[in-house]
Amino acid sequence: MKIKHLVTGIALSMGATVFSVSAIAADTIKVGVLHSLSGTMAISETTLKDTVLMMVEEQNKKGGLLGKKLEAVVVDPASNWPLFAEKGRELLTQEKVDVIFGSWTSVSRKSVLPVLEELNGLMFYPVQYEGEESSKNVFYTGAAPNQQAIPAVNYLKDDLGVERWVLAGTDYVYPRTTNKILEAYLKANGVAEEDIMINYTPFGHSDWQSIVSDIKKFGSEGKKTAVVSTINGDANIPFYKELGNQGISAEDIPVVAFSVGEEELSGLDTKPLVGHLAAWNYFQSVESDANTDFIAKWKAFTGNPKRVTNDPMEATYIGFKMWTQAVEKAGTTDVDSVEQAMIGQETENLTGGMAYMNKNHHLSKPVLIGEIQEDGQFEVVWETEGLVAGDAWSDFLPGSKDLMADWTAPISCGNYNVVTKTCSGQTY
Amino acid sequence: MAIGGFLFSLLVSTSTLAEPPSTAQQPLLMQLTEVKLSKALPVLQQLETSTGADMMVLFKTMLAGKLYYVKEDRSLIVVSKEAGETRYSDLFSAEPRHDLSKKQVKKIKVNNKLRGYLRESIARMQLHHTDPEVRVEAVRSLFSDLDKPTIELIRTARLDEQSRSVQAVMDVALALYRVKHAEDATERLEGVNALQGSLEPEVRNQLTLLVANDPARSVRKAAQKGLDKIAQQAEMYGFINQLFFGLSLGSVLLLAAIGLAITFGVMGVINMAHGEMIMLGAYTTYVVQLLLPEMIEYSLWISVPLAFLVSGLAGVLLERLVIRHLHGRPLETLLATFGISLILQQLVRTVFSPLNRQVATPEWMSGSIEINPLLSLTLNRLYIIAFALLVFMLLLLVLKKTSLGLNVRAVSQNRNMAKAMGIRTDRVDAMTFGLGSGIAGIAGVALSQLTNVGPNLGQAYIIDSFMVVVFGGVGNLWGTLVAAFTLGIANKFLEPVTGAVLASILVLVFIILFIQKRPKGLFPQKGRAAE
Amino acid sequence: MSTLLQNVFGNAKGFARLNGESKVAPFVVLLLVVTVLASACNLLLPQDSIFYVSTYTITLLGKYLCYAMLALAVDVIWGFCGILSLGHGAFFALGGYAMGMYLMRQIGDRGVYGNPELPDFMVFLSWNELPWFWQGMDQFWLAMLMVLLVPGLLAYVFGWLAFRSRVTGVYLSIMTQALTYALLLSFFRNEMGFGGNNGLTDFKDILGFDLQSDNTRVTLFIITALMLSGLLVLSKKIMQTRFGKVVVAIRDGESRARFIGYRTENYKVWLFVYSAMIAGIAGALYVPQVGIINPGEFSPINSIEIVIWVAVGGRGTLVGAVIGAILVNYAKTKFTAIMPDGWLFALGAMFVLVTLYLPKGLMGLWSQFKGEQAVAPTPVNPPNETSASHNPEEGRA
Amino acid sequence: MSLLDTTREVMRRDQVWPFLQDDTATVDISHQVLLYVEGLNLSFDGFKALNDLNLYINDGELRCLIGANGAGKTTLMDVITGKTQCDSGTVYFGQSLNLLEKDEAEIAQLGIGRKFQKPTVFEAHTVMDNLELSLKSNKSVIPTLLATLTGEEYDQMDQVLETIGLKGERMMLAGSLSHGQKQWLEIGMLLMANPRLLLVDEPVAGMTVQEGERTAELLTSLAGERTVVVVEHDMEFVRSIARTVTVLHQGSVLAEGSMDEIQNNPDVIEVYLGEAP
Repeated sequence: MKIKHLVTGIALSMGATVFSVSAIAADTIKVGVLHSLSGTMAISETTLKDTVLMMVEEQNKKGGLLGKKLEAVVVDPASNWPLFAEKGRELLTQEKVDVIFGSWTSVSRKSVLPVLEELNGLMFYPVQYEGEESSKNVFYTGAAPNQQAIPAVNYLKDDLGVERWVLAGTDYVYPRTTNKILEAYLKANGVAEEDIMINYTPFGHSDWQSIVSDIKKFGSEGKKTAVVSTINGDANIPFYKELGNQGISAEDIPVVAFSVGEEELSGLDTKPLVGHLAAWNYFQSVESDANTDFIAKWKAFTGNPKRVTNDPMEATYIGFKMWTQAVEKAGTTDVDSVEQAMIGQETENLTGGMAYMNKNHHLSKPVLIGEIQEDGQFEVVWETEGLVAGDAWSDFLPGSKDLMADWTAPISCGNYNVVTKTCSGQTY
Repeated sequence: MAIGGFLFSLLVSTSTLAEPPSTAQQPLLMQLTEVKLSKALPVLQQLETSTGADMMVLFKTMLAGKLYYVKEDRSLIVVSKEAGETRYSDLFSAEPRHDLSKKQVKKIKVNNKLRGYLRESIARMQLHHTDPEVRVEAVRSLFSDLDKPTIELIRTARLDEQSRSVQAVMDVALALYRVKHAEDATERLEGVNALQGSLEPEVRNQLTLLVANDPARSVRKAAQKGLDKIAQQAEMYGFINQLFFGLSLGSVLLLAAIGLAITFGVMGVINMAHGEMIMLGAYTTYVVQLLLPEMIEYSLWISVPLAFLVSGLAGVLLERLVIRHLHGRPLETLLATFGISLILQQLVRTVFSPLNRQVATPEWMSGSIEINPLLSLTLNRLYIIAFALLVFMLLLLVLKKTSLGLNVRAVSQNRNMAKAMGIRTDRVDAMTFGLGSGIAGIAGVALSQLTNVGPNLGQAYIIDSFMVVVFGGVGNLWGTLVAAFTLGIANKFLEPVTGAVLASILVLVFIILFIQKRPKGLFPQKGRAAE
Repeated sequence: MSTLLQNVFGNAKGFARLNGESKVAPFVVLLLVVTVLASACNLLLPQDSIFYVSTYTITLLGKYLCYAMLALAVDVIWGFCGILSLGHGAFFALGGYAMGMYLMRQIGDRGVYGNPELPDFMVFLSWNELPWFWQGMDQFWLAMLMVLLVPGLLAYVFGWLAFRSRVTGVYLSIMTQALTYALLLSFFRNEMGFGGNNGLTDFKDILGFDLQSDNTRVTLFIITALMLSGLLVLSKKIMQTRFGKVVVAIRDGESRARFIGYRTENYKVWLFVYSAMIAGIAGALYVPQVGIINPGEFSPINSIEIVIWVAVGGRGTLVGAVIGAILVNYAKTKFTAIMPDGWLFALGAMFVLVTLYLPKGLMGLWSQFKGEQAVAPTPVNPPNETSASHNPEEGRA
Repeated sequence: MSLLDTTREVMRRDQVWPFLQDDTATVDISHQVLLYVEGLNLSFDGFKALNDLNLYINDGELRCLIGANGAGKTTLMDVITGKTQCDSGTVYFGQSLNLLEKDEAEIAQLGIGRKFQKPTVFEAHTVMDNLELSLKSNKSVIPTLLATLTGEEYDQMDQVLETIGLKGERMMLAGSLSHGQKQWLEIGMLLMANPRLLLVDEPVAGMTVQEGERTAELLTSLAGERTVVVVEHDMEFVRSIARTVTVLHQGSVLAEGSMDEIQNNPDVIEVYLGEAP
């Protein structure tokens, strides 16, 4: 008999989902959170989920938005890329959220993008990425390549006198694109072909012996050499360890990384990393009132005095602030109105100064370069004069140098070709 | 042969009492606490040339990132952490300052530019160090930046130098300078001839420049000859280097696979949770270091037996609770142990957080042995190769010489007969499984020195381990050894040609094809399978 | 719509007559009824009706059915022939990629770079022309042929090599795992020309129908359900022929089957090919419904998960595999929503408990309860499998 | 096979080229000898399982193979049926069919049936299905997929069921049969295949005395029309059926002859009967 009950139970519960009545709650504004809480990306993304929750809580303390309370709806796409599309659809159609904060990896963003465009959702994407995209439904608050990679290379070139370049990355789209842009940029700046070495390794690569030895050989040929690393996550520590073991110090061959932040360094033995560099728009060590305040709140919210803050958190913070401002300006959470109201919004950076939302849905932000210290924090050694505007389409790629994004009338297009004066391809 | 970890040799406890700074130095020191990071270099340069107290201790402390100042009076102090406790002491007198606390001091920051300068400056000061090896390193670190004052320093030092090896590097330095700056072609030619035989990268770069740019033909010819010689040497050492990389990768594969060679090869039990046994061993190392923070240097020696116990026990439990009930059903065993591996991974994630945990490398395993400027062998890899071979030998001994080994072999050959002979087969099974898992735990200790200690550690090695065991021939420990090193070396020789990703794909595809050609592996066990 | 309904029911009756006694027929009928109901409730009812089925649910169900098809593929070879493939995700993904390539080509100049020939990822890798293996993939018929051919061919080559050299049991399982792992690594490489880590996404339409419209989604869902039903019935029929009997005979005593004159390797290869093709079809239907295909589908852990779906449902029962896949995935959806961290514990426990206590899966329980005899294999494995992994000669050297 | 061997094989004068040969060629027994085994050698890790073994089986003969454990009886059968590759030697079926270059399935299709020591039947199949699978028929994939049982085949099945006494159990799963019944089913499967040569490994192990007698009867009746080679330990059984007995010892033939001759052979007494009279 048990089985029959089981079967009926399952049938009923499935039916319940199928025919569930979606409650239409008008008294709250729903904020969707689309970050992986399990799987490989959970390490990074859980922090961002908590950041959004903290911001929601704070906003509610201030009395909510448009007189309504904010309500966070958290789903778990489990680091599984197709699930991002599925969960995105769930947020937009079942939960009817007004905005989504989410995604970390490029592929997860690419996965959810068609859903956002189909259902006219609104998403804030808070991580540095490869660019080459501008969607009406997404605001990119992380750095585009020209806000991270190019300033870093400028610093190495101008301040450290680097002449030979190793572009080392994990084999996926962000490093590929970034390195392509950098290669074009360096060549445009007169660096010879043989002074650039490009290397790709798989995810989680741990045996760096040969590559580090190649870098060592490459760097011993007389010219000052630096490594521009787009190596992802897990592969970093063994890489730096091997550098240390083969006797390469940060003074000999500095490594500037775009994916190593405070979160990644927390709790690690930083000995082999000290002196190497990272380029971000935010460092926890930057002293400003806003930052001190933010760090204190974060530690209180997580109940952990050792928790660190990082760049994608700041990007989430800025995105959230701007969204609330835009909603207030538009007087509604309607996606189209908020999208238009977003453009031109300004919000204080945690590192001082104001961030500005451009017509291409990317931010103007300052760029900082920091040296890794023994305590896992960064010491700012260089920063750009003023703000750098995020560039959706790189000027250094042949396919995209004629493209630009402008979401205001009359162009209203994410990939407008300035030569042919057409908005290529877009169906929306 | 000099220890490559130059930095560390520099840092060995700051030297004894120094005299207090002179009046000329005082304001400079004060300035050091005030200037911005970007303006600190000139201050340091003035300090180096100033007379009075020896600035070596200041520079060394600063390079190590231990230089702080007291906010109140801007006096310089050293802050060091020993046995988890922060200690404060005066920079010049080395007297302890118990009155200070964390809030009263501030770090004097250093960046790469300063570190570079500090290192060179220390090298200049160390030209007269008592240890000839330090002197050699000092000269070598000056190679890249030979200016007139430095050359003068070296030239003077050369006059009193007694040690042959130091003389040799100093001569190289002088010749380098001569080649670069001498107006007269014959003088340059002499320099080039003096450089012959040196493998230093700077020498090669200088020769390359000469070949391209030198106006005198004779110099160009001599330089070309020198370059050819270096290239020949470089090729040979490059080969040795690759061989070493291959052996090192092979030893890692051997460590990861050898436990599996027992559970899979000898017992015929497929254990998908083998990787997690490795992971447990690595986490044991982490916990040992966490509990005994002042004993990092010895932590590995404690971890090895402990990891063996932890993983071994886990293995025995796994055998008793799950695998025993699935005897003779290999496919089901595979699935159940895979389930166990998922549970163990998640357990570690819950207990230790999903973040990678860092296991510190003891000093004696850091750095490398530099055979010559073209060939240096990293110490941690060397130790791990030796360790892998040691574990392999011990395991062979256990299987050949102990009663457990005898029982294991008996049971694996004919279970029923062994049972009839009074061998408690179920106990032997559990012990064998424990042994295999324990060795996986030991492998975990070794791997913690090379890679990230995280919940996915085991997964990264499981497929490779199976490949090694299957390739070598199941049930043959020597086969495992040969297979591990073959695959390691093949991988490393392919890598420069194809890139890391394609190399591992090619090796995988090769094994897949190989197994289909020879299903029993490299060293098959012939015989009539008992039906 | 009504003709469609008639067809569906008409077919179902036909099937029921064919397999009066089997469980496949009632299940297929149930499946088709649910499909039709859900589709009708999505298309015909207004959004605010309490019986409205959202498009989200339809896609979710469609995804489950694709997984069910994949489970069916694994059951055909594991349940009936004892070949435990830990690499079936590879065939699924290959089918998916074939479909993905077609959908990519359909985008045409609507991509962000507006290149009429090249997919976006090729433009930003600065490729100038379409690689040869992308040629012609804009033809639907060719793409569909590839959905079948590519997994089939890979299965044929792999199976031919493996089965002819009599690689069996756990060896074979590990080899299949290595195969999918090698493919995973390959597809991650951008040079391969399949979009690297990002895979293929941002599809616009299929055969001219807008992929984002409800009608297309429902149609895809119905096609999936029909395909699954068809494959279930076909598999059942195949297993009832003498071929099917030989296959089961190979599972229970391969050498015996050989000694009575069957070239077992041929049987295994063709069954493997059949199974790989089912997986390919499942992948091809999966991609337009979830909207992305990337190398993650090749990861070995995915392939092992398929096996547990089959084990939970009950191997060697066809229907059991389908039910197992739907149940486990439904549980996953629900479970991860409540306790994201707990899912792996649950999945792990499922592996252990099912193998230890429920070797015949839910279908086994069901038959036990009904007092029937299942065709499921006896828990004791055939001797040749044991001897393959267990080497009795160790130590003689 | 090396190039030289291949060339020799192609150039052999006693046959047409192998690829032109008809696979289903009838067995040429013009010299009354059905099976030639000559100079077989096989060693496992230095242990000589077969040592220059020569054996000739006449058409229609019933031959018993005896020998101590490890004498090479089962290994010999393995080589004949293609299960094990030998190191050197030749095995011919009739005048022209080289068994060493064929695999198990081909050998079985030529009409060599084998019964194992342990009964191996398909436990998840019914008795009927077991017999159906053993039918002499085209056993390649497509014909098997399309095969249906003809009336004649039904009749043959009925007949065999009668012979092996499993008529009442025809719809039972083979796994639920008793040990003896499984032995019989396996013999039944051999009969269904209508083989030319039957290799029977310890047919009466685990049978009652009556069952053993019936088996002996059956095997005797089969001889003449078919050729039967029986490996058996049970000397009573051997005595009851044997006409010619071959004694194997350490991988080669020690003696051959009638039961009486064998029993009086001093070598045999020393190595075999001496131990187990």
